[in-house]
Amino acid sequence: MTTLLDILSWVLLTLGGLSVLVGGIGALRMPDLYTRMHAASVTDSMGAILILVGIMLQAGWSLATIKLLAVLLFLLLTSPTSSNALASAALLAGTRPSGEQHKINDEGEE
Amino acid sequence: MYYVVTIATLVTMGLALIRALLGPSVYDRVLAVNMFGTKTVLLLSVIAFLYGRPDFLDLALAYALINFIGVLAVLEFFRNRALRRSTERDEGL
Amino acid sequence: MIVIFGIFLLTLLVITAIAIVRTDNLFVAVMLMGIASLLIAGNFFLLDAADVALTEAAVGAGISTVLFLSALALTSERERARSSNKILSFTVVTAAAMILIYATFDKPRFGDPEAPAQTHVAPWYLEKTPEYIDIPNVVTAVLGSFRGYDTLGEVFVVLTAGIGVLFLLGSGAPLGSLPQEQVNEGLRHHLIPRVIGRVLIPFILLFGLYVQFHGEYGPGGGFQAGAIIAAGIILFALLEGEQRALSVLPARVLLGLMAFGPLLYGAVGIAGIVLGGNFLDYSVLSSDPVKGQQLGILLIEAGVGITVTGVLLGIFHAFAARGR
Amino acid sequence: MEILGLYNYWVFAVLLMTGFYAVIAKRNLVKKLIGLSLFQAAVFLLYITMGKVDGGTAPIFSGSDTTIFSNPLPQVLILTAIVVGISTTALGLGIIVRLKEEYGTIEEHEIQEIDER
Repeated sequence: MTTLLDILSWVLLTLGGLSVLVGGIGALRMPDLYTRMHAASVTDSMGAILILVGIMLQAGWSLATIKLLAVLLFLLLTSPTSSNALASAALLAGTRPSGEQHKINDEGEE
Repeated sequence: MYYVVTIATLVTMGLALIRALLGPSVYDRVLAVNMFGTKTVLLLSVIAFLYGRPDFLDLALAYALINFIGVLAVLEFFRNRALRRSTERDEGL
Repeated sequence: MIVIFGIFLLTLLVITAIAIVRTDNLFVAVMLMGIASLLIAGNFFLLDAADVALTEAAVGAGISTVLFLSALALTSERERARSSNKILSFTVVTAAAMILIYATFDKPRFGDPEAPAQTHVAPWYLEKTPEYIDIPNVVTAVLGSFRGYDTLGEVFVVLTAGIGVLFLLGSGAPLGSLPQEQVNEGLRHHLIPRVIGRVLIPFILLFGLYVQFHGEYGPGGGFQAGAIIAAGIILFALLEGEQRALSVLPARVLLGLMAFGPLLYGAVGIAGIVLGGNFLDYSVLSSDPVKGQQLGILLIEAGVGITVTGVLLGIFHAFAARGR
Repeated sequence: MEILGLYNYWVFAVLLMTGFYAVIAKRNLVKKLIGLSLFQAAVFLLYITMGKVDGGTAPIFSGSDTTIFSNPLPQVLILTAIVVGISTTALGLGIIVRLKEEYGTIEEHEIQEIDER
């Protein structure tokens, strides 16, 4: 039973690490803000779920599991919310998805 | 096993830092800070177990709760800036 | 392996620091400071300083960004002039860095248990804490009891800084160019952050209280809890507008909190004298000296938490009122 | 590995001097304050580094009594210093905001020019 759990958490942790890494590469390589945000936020949630559940399986039934559950819950609440807030701020400020050739600099001017 | 996750998280932190340095727009930098925050939560949780002291998960919990405030402050800052610019433009007319 | 993780994080930190100094956009510099704070907290955690990392998390993640951004909103976000005497400053700084690095070759190696810092009072603290105070967190024991004077001083410094900000910025600030009704509403039209924020605020406050009262048993204490609770209320102010936050916690209450914290701390110290001990000697507070120590630490941590909450919120409102 | 034992101190030196460079070379007051925060962070790092003991863990007892603990004293000093640091930074920002209101600028040399007039 423990070996089974170990293998399962192994798989989850590896997949989590992989998806975190993919998100990082996506955030670096994607062509414009919105695609970067997509890459970052989706893998953020995915990676967080996989990694934290993986650790939970290792921790077993203890206070640590409850805390990990709380961390996961709050991450799942806040991370997409910040992405949403950021995307709407960028859209209101006039950043357009690429294809439309708008460039925006640090002053928020085109 | 934890090492693999830690290394993946650290490399991603490096990538996010590169994004923060490259920009080009402020929103990219805010995005990078946000990413960095989530990665820190994951890193702290994993390292708490790597050290065998799971009682230190409080730290990850603190970041999971508080990181949000920074992004909202940025949002408020942008909103105020936009308002100020529009009033300045009105006064210019 | 963990040493290598530490080295990687420190390298990222150096890169971030250089980028902070090089950028001429102050907003970008503040964002990068946020990253630097996360990196420093991660490093503290790797270096076994869980309490310090929690403090850095509580302060660096929310409050410091909020304060810098409100100051930028009041001044300007662009650095106009070129640096003065670039070459001279660079030479001075490089020379000083070289001297500092040269001096490090005489320092004990990282983690050396025989280093002078490790062989004086620290073993005594670790050995005597279970005997005198009997709480698991040695950091809280040293902070609250063994070095209580120090902490009292720090609390007064925090109070003084708060008073200074209130003197400089006040609360009856002139109205700015923004129309009143637009400024006061906060982020009320952003529905999703608002709903999520409302869900989160009670948990942040609860977590703050947990950190406050769990400080004897795990990472935590008054300083961290004060910062976390202040962050929770600042979140409310961001979402619902600063005015509503002020109607929940009026400025007079905040002033009261600022003054009450150090008073509570000092009163515990004087109670020690009255009961026949020394200033800040908690052993006399109860018939059992160990129980007395625990009671004393609980009370002064509460004083610290109240002060920090009051001062940080007072500072936040002072800046926010200027922006009106 | 022996030489890596000094890496933390080198980072301290570089970080300290990066912050110091911002303080002496930049003319923007907010930038100077940011430099000062970096300087502060470097000092925090130095203290915490000196408190670390090999194979140690954070100085919080957890049942098993055979473990090595890192030095609690630097942690206490830095813990309070972080909160004091943010309060004093806020004080500095308050002064800068007042200067901006009086002089209309936060560039050091422009303020000096106005003063000399």
